[in-house]
Amino acid sequence: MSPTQQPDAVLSLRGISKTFGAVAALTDIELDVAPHQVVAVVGDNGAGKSTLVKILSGVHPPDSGTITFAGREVDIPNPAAAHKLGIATVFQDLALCENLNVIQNLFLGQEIRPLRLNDVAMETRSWELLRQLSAKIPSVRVPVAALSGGQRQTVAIARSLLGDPEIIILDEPTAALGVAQTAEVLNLVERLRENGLGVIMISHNMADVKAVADKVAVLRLGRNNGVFDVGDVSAEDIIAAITGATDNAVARRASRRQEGLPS
Amino acid sequence: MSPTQQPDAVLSLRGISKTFGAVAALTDIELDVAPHQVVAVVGDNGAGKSTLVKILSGVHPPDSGTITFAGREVDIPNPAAAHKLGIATVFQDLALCENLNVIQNLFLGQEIRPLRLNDVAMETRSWELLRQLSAKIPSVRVPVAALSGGQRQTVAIARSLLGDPEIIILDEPTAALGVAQTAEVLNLVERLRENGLGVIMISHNMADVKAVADKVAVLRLGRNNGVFDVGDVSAEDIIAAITGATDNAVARRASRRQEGLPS
Amino acid sequence: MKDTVNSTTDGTTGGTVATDHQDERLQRREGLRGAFTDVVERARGGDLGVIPVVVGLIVIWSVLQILNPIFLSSQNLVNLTMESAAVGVIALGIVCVLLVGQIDLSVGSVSGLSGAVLAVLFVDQGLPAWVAISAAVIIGAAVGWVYAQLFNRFGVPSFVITLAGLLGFLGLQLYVLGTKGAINLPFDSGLVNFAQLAFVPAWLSYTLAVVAAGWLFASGYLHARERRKAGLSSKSTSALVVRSAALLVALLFMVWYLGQTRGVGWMFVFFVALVLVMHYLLSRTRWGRSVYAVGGNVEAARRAGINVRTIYTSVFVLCSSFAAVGGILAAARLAAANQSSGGGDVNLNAIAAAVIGGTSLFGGRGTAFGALLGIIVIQSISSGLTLLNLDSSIRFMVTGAVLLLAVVVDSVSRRSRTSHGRA
Amino acid sequence: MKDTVNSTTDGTTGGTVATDHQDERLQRREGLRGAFTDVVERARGGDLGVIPVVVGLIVIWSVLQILNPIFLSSQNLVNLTMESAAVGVIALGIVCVLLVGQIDLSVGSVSGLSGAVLAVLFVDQGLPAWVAISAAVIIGAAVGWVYAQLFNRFGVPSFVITLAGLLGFLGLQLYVLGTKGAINLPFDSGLVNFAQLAFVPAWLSYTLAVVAAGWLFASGYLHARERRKAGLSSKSTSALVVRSAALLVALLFMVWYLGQTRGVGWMFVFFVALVLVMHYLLSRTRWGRSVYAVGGNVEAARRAGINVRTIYTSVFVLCSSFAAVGGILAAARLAAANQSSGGGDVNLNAIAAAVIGGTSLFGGRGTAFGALLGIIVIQSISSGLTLLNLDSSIRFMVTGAVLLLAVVVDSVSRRSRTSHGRA
Amino acid sequence: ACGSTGGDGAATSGAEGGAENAKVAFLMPDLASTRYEQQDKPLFEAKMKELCPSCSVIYQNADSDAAKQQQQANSALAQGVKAIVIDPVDSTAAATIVRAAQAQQVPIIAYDRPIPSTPADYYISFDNEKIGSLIAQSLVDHLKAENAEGGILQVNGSPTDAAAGLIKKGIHSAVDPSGFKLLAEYDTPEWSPEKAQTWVSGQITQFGDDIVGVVAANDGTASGTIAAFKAAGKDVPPVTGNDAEIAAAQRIIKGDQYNTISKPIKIVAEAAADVAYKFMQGQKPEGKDSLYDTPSELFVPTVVTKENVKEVLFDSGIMKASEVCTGEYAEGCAALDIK
Ligand SMILES: Nc1ncnc2c1ncn2[C@@H]1O[C@H](COP(=O)(O)OP(=O)(O)OP(=O)(O)O)[C@@H](O)[C@H]1O
Ligand SMILES: Nc1ncnc2c1ncn2[C@@H]1O[C@H](COP(=O)(O)OP(=O)(O)OP(=O)(O)O)[C@@H](O)[C@H]1O
Ligand SMILES: [Mg+2]
Ligand SMILES: [Mg+2]
Repeated sequence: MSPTQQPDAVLSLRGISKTFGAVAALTDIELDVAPHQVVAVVGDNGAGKSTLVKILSGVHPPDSGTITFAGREVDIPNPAAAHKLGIATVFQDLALCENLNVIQNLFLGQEIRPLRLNDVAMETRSWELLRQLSAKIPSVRVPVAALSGGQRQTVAIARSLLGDPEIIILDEPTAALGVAQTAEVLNLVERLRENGLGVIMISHNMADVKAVADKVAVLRLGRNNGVFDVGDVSAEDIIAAITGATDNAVARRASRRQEGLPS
Repeated sequence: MSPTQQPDAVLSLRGISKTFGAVAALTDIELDVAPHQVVAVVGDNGAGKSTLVKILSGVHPPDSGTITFAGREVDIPNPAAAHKLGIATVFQDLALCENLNVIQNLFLGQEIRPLRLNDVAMETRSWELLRQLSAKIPSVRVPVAALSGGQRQTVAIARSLLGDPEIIILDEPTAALGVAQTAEVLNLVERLRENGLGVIMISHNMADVKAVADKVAVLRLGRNNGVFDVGDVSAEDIIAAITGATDNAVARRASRRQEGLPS
Repeated sequence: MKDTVNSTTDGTTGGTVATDHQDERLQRREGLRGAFTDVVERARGGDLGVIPVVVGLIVIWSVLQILNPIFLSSQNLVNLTMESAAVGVIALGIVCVLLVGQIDLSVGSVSGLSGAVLAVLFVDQGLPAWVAISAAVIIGAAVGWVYAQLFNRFGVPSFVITLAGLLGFLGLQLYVLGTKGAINLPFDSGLVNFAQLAFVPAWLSYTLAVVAAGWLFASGYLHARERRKAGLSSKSTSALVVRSAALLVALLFMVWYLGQTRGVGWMFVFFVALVLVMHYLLSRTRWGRSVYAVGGNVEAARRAGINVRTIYTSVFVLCSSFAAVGGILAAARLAAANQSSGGGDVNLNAIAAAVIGGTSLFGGRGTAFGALLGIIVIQSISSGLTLLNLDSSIRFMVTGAVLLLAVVVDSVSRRSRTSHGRA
Repeated sequence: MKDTVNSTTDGTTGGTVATDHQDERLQRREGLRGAFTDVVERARGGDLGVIPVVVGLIVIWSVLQILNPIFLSSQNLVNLTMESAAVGVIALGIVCVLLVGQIDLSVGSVSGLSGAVLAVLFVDQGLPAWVAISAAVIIGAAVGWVYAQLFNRFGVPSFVITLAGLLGFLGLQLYVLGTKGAINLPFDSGLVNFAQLAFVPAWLSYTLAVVAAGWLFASGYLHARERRKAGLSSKSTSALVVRSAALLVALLFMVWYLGQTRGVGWMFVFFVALVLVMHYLLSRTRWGRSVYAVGGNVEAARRAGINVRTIYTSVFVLCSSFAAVGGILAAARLAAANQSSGGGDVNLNAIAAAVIGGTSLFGGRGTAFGALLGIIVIQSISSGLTLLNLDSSIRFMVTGAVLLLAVVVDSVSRRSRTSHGRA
Repeated sequence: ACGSTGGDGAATSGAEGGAENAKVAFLMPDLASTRYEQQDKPLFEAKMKELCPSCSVIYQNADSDAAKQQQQANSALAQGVKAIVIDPVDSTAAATIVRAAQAQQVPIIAYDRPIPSTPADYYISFDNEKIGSLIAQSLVDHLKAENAEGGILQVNGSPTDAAAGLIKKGIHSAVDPSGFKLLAEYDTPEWSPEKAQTWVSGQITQFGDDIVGVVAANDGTASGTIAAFKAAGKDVPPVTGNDAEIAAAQRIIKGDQYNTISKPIKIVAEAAADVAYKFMQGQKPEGKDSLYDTPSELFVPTVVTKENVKEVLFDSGIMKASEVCTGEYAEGCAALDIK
């Protein structure tokens, strides 16, 4: 094991790189996640956050680097392997089957009673999960194609709660959610942490990050750009690390508005 | 013209309803947008915001109700008609062609020199637009399928700026954007307003709404639930209108956090 | 994990309003009336399942009956059922491959090969029928397995793999038949008898009809009770009674009418039984779910942890095996295996049956019943036109026109779907 | 609007680094060396365009040449080119419909019908050739227009529409030919001459080869200059020189080698010219962009304001018209139109050529050159096997195997695509 | 004029090359009938081997596709054949092939089906139209002898096959004046037995016991016809056939099929080899006849019924009892004294 690895980490990445054609999406990434810990991964658009998520969940194999899970070096060649390790993921593009309905999507690959599906049990459980996330879905028997963006995102999040994961990865889970749903998801993340899971959360919303994360890892142009304890940094510092400059569009906009330009 | 219509509105909706199967997505919606005005439409997930956008941009025909544009009652049977009226839209699902590259998507349907495409001019202009939105796109010659979520959203926004619209509709334009890109989009919205356009912006982010909007229209379960001048209301009031209660998940979460529960 | 999630369930379920009917935007419908409104509403919304195909079928049946009054005679309908079975079974396999968004162009050749193998083993080699049949089916399954390997390992488009298979197995069929070219199956063998002369006795047909209707009612009733117990909305008992009674009447009428001449053929019963089994597998098992998921969005299915390769393999194997079974039935029905078995338009008819039955060529949409209805549409057209004494040229044109008619009816009734936003 | 947007452009373009190479994650490559690295990199990433098909072609050419040394003889290659033209033109139309994600199963029948119409008008009615040709092509276009109407208005799947067309127009073909069944085209007519005996004079062939290479260089050079002026990266002149020289050598060699016997047929030149025209239309016009967009995501295309129906109409009309042109060429090549013209495997070959050439059956991916390469693969296999003295059964099997071989080579070299995340 | 040009050309090339190590192309039209691969090809090859041990035969089958046959002829020419024996898919369209061959001074022999529009160098056949009339006439005579009353069904060959058209014409020439009503007729797409079965099933529904006989244009469609009657639970009326397949012989022996027709394929194939070899040697054989301006030799096929099946098919050695008299057919064979 690498000397820099946190002793209590359940998941550790070392030297992960990934290239797509001529674009180096990730270069030499390190990341540690411990149980009872929420790690926020932040970064600009195209910084490589989702690529990192996809590597952890077996969607893409990394070009180089090692992944250590629960003390063992592992290989995650496909998503089934990630599931087996106990890594559940909510993808940014949700990865739902539009032709299937909400129940079918929720239980995809983990149906109750595989040889004679128990749809009553599945429907009951679906409503439970969705209620809990304050989802405003009128019917769970419509194909996902007919849902609104936020409704879909709720379905994707609900799905990751089935099964019994040790690590949950949320790639911009609240991007399309309403204010109430966002609050519920943040509550959920806190509950997950209390239950001893490791959570990786990707977000562009500094308020959410500051509210629930323990550690913030910043990616910039595919490279590590610092890991902070959330108590030690201000939102401005994080933004500076993300954009690579203290004089950035956000700061300029903020100061302009303070100078009293028309709102 | 309906008596309640704002005299200076460029776009007015009256009594718009839309049903999908057994679900009444919109019931009797009213909305007015004037030039030099940013109207934020807010509402819970599944409240019908995107359905409203789709009706305005000709994607779905409304079941009933009238649309008045620049004083004339109009029919928007298909997206081409909306384009012709001068309504440009950024859809929540972006509506990009994944097999085409960034330039091809940007100029889709409005290519320069239709009979012998001028790709040099199109590429130059693409870079201009993307720079301006602080997009971090390494190459504009890769298929959109290879872009990150935020990069795609930037492309969709850039596309709506081509042509010469009178109304721009942005359906959750900043959902996937990084902090810098979000700031640029908000700047852009302000510039558009200064240039005399009417802007309809849908957002779940109250800070953004408060920052750029002039008016806030709230939808709840497919019905109008109040239109506010942005100066007159607090974020809490808007959230109460959205969720239909002052005792909502957001308020509860906020108070819990103030009481010092573990963060 | 489960505890976490359950800890905040607020226990409001099971109140007066069913859990799944609590959203205030839903128009509520209950009882028989509600079921009816529901059908009308779904019809307007274009969400009709197989109803449009049935309407199309009724239209062309009427047309053909007007053109020749023998068409709807009992004897001709018996022929129709018997002639549907072989290609129908093949179409059932095609439905499966189309569901995952792939195609198999070689079902005709494989069915021909299977017939040839059967005939050679059974007649030339004198092996027992069950050995010959098993061998033929196993060869079919092996073909599908090879396709799946090529598809999974090399990513060759299934169109090209199975096009190569079409040619290759046609060659193998000719090779197996050897210099003889055609082999007669003995008319008194059980196999030929099964395909030509074995009809279900009247009492058994009626019993089966009653059992089917009773089973529909019983399973529906139990399901509804279970749902009610779980606090979910459920079909009203009266609606169930109406449905079951309708099925009963339809089946009894069919049995009675076909019974006017020869009755219901065992081969047709076999085909319908296969359809029911496939319907169960596709709609009530994890495997079926996975098939639809792979067809709808293969990457999403993969990310959900489904072993996509296994699904492709199972589907290709199933399709080729069904093609082999279809080939056996066709050989039995003809009482011969020859060089042109499985050639001609077997491929196109099987694929067309699946597509007409509502299966999408792009994957993720379709049902086993679609194969049944589709093949009946196709065989009706073909059978209806054999009763008209037409020149080939005219016959081809009329066939094309009637086919189009059937499908336009279908599509028009589905049409509203788009305007209701379910494109 | 424009002002708004431009007002903040910060004018950093046109610096030392080209605008499109400024992202620091991009590995920069310049000059000849860069172009080469680029190709290698793209090959590893699986983004190879038509190279895999060419590799597949080389493999099967080698195999066939080993099996019979006459295969690569000049005379046989001349035959090959002439035999590719008719179905190749049809495949060109198929590429278009596949690009929008639809299919046309009736190209065979339409080509047969067109040949029949041509023969009847030209021979039986004694009309001038151009009238007969125009009539045949117009009928083809009309067929496509009807398909498009049915597709646009009723939403009938194109598979079924064109299946009905397959039957209907086969009937019409038989009807047009009447009891005669076959009509000879006079051997001394210009049409037959064009398809059988008209070869490009040697001097002209060489000139055309030089012009083509020169044009490639000139257009590439001008384009690069324009890009440099706009501050964008551009191909280096040396890379351009290498490419043009390679094309020149290849063309000159081909002209010289075919010139050893009869030379390059005008019909083949006509086919290649059509390919070039279609390539231009698909890649350099708004219409072509719209075709790809509709095939990639029809809803997105519609929302971008593209008139999707017009695109479908244009594509169906184009495909049927090409089928008609192909039928005319086939009739001219055979010097006859008969009942079986356009039957047999014309449909499958045309679709297979498009698919082998890299066109996706799901729409949005493919090129006009794919049709050219695909048909050459198919005709090579067919021609190579006619040189082997095989039983039909063995021939079919070998054809299937060789086809598979060609495509597996192609797919394997494309394979890395998925592992590089471009699934 | 063309014929003589071709002849001259052949003479020249023959004088140059002789016939040693020469190649000859044997181009057959389809797989719908099994005879081409089963009988014509081996017989032709055997005779050729006998005449010229060092010569080789290039065999091709066009699978009912005229364009493919053209391709096959072109590739044969590219391989430098010294003669082409062709059974054209389409008699009309084959004109191109004749022209192409004659342009390269390769003699071309029409086999089985004529090429009327552009005379070949030789024509060897039995005539398809005649076959049609023979099988139909035999059936009609049989029905008359039985005093049958009712009508006849006619199952023709493929609507896109020129040979089927000729047979159809022949059948009509016998059936139309026979006094039996032609109830219905059908052009079977691709000669498909299944299609024939479907169609006949429909006609049984329609005409019931009015059907006293069926003229089927080949043995495959005959098998479909017979299966249709069996499946309808009816007695099988007399059904004709054509091609004398083994399966047909079995059915005749068992009494399911009334007749088939045995073409003296051995004689014809060997005659073709003979003529081809003469051309290859540079000679110009005289025809016994002249048809379509072509020197021709025509042979007469024999109708086979239960009465003469032993004599025509077995005593002549065309078929072996061991192949035919398997399983359920042994009894019938014994009754007819076929060993
Ligand atoms: N499949 C792919 N093929 C090629 N390039 C890709 C692919 N996926 C991602 N990339 C590139 O890799 C880079 C990182 O993308 P990634 O999706 O990881 O960004 P991200 O950090 O998630 O951004 P966002 O905040 O916008 O979601 C981008 O430049 C993108 O263009
Ligand atoms: N094509 C459709 N078919 C059927 N129902 C639909 C369709 N589109 C939307 N709906 C339903 O209409 C309601 C409103 O959806 P809409 O997309 O307008 O919500 P939204 O306000 O945009 O929500 P979000 O904030 O999640 O984007 C939802 O309940 C959704 O399920
Ligand atoms: Mg991302
Ligand atoms: Mg929305």
